[in-house]
Amino acid sequence: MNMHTHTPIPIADLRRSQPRFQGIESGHRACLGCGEALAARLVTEAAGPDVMIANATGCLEIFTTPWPESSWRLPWMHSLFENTGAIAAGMEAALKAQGKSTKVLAFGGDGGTFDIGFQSLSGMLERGHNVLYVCYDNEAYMNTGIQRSSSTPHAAMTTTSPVGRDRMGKRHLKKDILSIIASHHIPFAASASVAYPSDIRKKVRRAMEIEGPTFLLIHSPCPLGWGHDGALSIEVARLAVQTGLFPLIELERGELIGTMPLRQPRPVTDYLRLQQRFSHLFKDDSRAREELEHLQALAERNIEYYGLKGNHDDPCDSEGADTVRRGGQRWA
Amino acid sequence: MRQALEGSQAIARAVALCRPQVIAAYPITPQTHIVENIAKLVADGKLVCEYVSVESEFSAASVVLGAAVAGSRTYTASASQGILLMSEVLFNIAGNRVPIVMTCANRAVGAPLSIWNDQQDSMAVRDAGWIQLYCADNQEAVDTTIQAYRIAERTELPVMVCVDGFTLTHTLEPIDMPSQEQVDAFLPPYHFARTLDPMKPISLGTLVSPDFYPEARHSHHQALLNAAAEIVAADADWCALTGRSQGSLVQVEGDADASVAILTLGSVIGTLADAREMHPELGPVKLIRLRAFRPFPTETLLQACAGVTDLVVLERALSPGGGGIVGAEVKAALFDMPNPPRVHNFAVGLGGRDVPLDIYPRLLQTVRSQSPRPFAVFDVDLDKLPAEDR
Amino acid sequence: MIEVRIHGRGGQGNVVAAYLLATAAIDEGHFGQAFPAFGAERRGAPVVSFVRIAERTLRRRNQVLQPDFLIVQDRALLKVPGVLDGLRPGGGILVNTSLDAATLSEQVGSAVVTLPATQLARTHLGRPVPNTALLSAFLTLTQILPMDALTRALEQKFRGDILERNLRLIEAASQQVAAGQWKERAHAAGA
Amino acid sequence: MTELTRGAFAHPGTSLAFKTGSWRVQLPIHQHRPAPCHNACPAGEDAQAYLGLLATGQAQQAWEAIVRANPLPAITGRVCHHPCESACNRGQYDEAIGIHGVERFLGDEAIRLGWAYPVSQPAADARKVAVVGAGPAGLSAAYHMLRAGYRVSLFDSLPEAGGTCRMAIPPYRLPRNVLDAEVGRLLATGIDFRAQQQLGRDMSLNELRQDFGSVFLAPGTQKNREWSIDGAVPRDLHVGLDLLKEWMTVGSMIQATSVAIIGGGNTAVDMARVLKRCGVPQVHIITHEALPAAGIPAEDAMRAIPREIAQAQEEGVVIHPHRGILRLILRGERVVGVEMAHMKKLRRPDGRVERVVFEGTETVMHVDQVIPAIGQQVDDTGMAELLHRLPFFSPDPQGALPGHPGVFVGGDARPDRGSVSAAVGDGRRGALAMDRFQRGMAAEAEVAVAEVGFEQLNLNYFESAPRSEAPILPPEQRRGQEEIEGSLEPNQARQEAERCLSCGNCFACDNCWTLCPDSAVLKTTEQAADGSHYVFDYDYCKGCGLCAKECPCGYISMQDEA
Repeated sequence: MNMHTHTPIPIADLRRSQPRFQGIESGHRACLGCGEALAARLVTEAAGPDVMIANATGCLEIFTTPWPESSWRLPWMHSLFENTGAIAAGMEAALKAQGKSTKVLAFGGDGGTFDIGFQSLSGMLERGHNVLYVCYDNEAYMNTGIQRSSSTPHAAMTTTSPVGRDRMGKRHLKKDILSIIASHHIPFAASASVAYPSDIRKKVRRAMEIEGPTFLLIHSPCPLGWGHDGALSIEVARLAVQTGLFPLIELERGELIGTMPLRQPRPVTDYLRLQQRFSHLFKDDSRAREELEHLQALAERNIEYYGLKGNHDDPCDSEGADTVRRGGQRWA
Repeated sequence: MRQALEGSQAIARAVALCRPQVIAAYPITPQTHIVENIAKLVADGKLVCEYVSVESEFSAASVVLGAAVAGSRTYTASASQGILLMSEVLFNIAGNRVPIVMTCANRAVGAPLSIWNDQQDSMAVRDAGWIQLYCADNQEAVDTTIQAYRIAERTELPVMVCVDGFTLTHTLEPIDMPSQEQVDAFLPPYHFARTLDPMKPISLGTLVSPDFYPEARHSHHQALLNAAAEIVAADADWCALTGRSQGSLVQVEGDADASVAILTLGSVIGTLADAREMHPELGPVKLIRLRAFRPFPTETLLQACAGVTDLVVLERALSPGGGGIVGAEVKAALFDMPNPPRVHNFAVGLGGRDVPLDIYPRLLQTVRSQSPRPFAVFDVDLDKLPAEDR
Repeated sequence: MIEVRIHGRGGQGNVVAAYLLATAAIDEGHFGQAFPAFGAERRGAPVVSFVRIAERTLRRRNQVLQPDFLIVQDRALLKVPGVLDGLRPGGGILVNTSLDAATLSEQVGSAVVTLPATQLARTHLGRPVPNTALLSAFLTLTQILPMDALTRALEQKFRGDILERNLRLIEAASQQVAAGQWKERAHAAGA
Repeated sequence: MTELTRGAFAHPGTSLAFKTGSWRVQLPIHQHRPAPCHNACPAGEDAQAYLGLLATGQAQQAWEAIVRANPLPAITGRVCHHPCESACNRGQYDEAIGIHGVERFLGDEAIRLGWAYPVSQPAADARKVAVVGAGPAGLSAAYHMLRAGYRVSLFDSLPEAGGTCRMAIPPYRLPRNVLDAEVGRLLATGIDFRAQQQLGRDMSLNELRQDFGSVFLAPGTQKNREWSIDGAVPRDLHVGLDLLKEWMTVGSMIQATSVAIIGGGNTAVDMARVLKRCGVPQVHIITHEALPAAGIPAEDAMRAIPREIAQAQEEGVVIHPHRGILRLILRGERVVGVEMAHMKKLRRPDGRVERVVFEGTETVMHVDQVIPAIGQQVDDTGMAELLHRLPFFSPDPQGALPGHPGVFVGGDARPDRGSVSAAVGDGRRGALAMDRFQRGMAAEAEVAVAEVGFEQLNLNYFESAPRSEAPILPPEQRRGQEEIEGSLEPNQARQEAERCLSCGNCFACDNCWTLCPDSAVLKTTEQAADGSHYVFDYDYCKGCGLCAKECPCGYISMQDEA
């Protein structure tokens, strides 16, 4: 009973009449199951059409704008890898000078945010520009072929943190960027995950309402770089949250004001096992076992530090989680 | 109105007359007085604009780029290390064909550290795709800054107005400041055809494949060549409005029929001009100043060199291991002349070394006593170097 | 063309003095040019600035190596090597000191004019900033510009009480030196 | 020739020119697959479908979805053993959907509100078919033939239609007003019901075959099976089903103080419960089978509905599972006790299954009545030529009787039936087969489509929610004919419907639309041709499979590109 869809309405017309704002069109060249492509679409969808985007160098920029094509339906500019905060600040200053209310969004990957672009981001936040900065965190330099960044998790394998006789992947920890961002005392900073689209939309809408600098860190699986099937992108992202390795939190002026609780935290191995970048941790090796324990401890530290543990035995909490409803009515 | 103004102050006022909406700058000697003066104008309410105190030159250039594509006239200024820190953005601004005006308060580039004037910084970014105009004095700095906006916005190319650090920026001299009415008559409100707009949401800064990249570079090159006409027109129109011309692409003075000419860029021309007047006994000499270095004014330069047998190219920078930068470009331009002059290429006044009046007789003596030699730092004192470094 | 070299220390308003002098000249319809031999010096270190005044536009940018006049903002600077270098024959030296001219001339080995500018500044400004007093004395000595020109230059720079005090200061300073003492020398240089 | 734009700027949305669909090696398709509840329903109801309709507030459409398969939901909603609920995937997540409660609710609503069956009156010259036996199989067959446009005559030997539902199911399980109402409404759709017409007495099979294009036989099992223990039979032996019928029609019951009922089916359990209601102090059920419980294979457990067994135990019936009677202890010809022993079905090395009695487990129980309730067989009156002395008919899966064209059989007269729902299913399948026969077409076997298993669902998208339970009469209040299980409240029924995981069917949750990284899923309310609310835009779908993985319902599958 394989029923291919036969559509009386031309599909192009259907595409034009979708009941959501489409900030990024189809035809972009992201990999199959790209978490970043999805996250960016969700962000633009929630932000709406009255925005202007500064986009750092990275996959998102490359796969959306191979001239003469662009997937964007929003005014958008890519300048460089490390200046996105400043480009956005300039846009905002100009719009302010012109008396316009268009919101400026800045998009960067973890490389452009945690590492090379951190200075201009910090400057933008410090000066209080009315910009929503969104970091699509896929935990390595994917655009250049999977090199470690300061966002790469501990023990993950990348081409510059390879596994060998003397190494078990990345030796250092994932940089706690949210704490650093929050220390700028900005009105709103939060983490989110592609596995929880309603939560992303909610946080974007919240940031859109704030006049001032806001920051959103979105965990966006990279099937290529993490070594999982593209079909599993959401599953992997969800497990990152459910294990406590990627806590979803909200901070206002540096104060923790909300978390997505975990009623039944999953063991980190559930998350790690799905990804090639952690495959060396499942070998019969005492160092591997130690690193697994280390990662479990990091997850437990997050759960304790942010008070993630809920008190109900659901696999995840429905507050902010993406419980589906007949007819597409989700939470938030 | 003729006023006694410090160069930086005059430039700041000229910028304000152009009604920029977004200014971003990071302080660096010797650019600081310019941005301090602008900040004061903003603080006093004499200039209404967004003044963004960025955390680096890199961000300064980036902020003005963001602002320019978002529809605002912008301004920034820097020097030396700041120009080099900006350099990636400078290429990006130009490649995106965005009209931005920047002052480069020319300064040496470390190491060794030097805060004083030469032109190594702007020379280092000559390939960034910007228009570069070098000013001889502060009146020219004022007039060129205003002209730069019109040139930039008509050509969709960024313009770097190069002003010798300290030598001009920190010198007080009489300046005829144009009126707001004059500037408004000369410079229409900012317009950028590719302004980002939610109602017309285009994408800037795309990835261009090898199928089109050479065409993109060609068009950028062609745009700079075509900009020469706009530079000439801007100066002519400005002259019609104010009675002052600042020399268009190449300024020629002195003895029109001289067989010896000295070519230079920037403020050192003034010292040479005074020295020439002081030394009529040294014979007829033509003084040639490249006001525009990018686009390189080949045609005008060849006209200026007609009849010249010895051309001294005096520059304020060098390409170590290569030689003179301006010299090499001038020689290349002269190559097609039927009887090209001999070129004597020297660097002078590096890192703020004073260029005294007697440089003029010394240069002429050297030219007349020697056939051209390889590029040299003219005022070098080899005795100050260990033997192996001479 | 008159070339003046002003020696001072960081924080003494050395550049301001040069700018004021050039501004006064420009306002009087002359050509004036002032610039510092700028360094990375911090407060207290010796600094130099230059002024050129002429009847026609000067285009040179070189430093003043052979000044017609030296203005020295404190006596101790005389011990700094090179302060007196290049002074043209017959050039004038104005030194801020409470010593009398004869004593100091003897010490220096050339004729100097002295002015207790710091003392005067303390009296009239309440602060030991000698530069405007020295400029007043210089104009009084050379007569190259009317005192009004300095007054107008000060009016561009200062407002209110500070301006009033400065005006009183330059008035007092001008009375401490012999009017026209260097007039001939100045006239010769200008011509 | 494409011309370079200044600064290489690009126009919005122009990437649509780049058809990323060419990257695809697998493509997602919408595939409606049966939910386990659907496959498990003997009557062929698609519970998932009507739960979905009810969840969106379309109660009447939900009922119509039921009666497309089963015209007797008020009855089956009460008496069915609901294998749908055992099969329900949600049972592995928290608790199975209370499907029977929803079915019953909708059946009752239809009666209360008079919703019309989706049938139209047959043309006067429409072909005629006969149905013999007005139990659930016959009623179902008659109804489905009517829907197919035939004129239907329904014969029954009794004065009222209902068959087993009327004769063997006690009112506390199926109140007579419900039975009368639903059967009455069904007959009123235009079925020519001919009461008190006994095959072999009032008409012959040959007459029927002459008068009607085809005949559907649903005679049930009216003949008791022989029973003795080593040839011993008490003189005052009563058979379970007879006693039950007598109690239900006349209201009389034997007097005893201790009764042993032999058998593990619904009749045994109902008999036991009726005896308790009639005041017998000790009622025992002795069965070879096990008590139904998790982990016990269905073929090893008592065939009675587990819910009824549990209720019987609550009411004081004592059940002796895995027991066999070795000997009747008689005083004269009256029973005073039974000797029983533990026994179990064991698989022998040669594969045979054999009942083994365990020596040393013998016990004696004193009873004054032994009532066998070991099942019935078909009474071959008027049908001897079809049965050949066998206890049951052996038709093909669609009901056609081999060697007898135009004769179809369904209901308890088939072996391994024994439930109302199975009978209803036989009626529907038989009607389909008859229709094809009438039109000269070969019978078509129902193709079993693989159902959506628990592991094919994505349960991350569902919240745990407790099952809504109908009120149950406490054991001490269960007297007489009062119905034990109550009805769901309307909001409970709706809540229960909303708990449905919608296995194998799109319920428009927007997941695919929301999560497609390539925006290659388009949402459409108009184009629900395949039952979904979305279409794939194969021009752009890269075939990543994320939609299939994240579909909560298992409605999307990936297949290799041709």
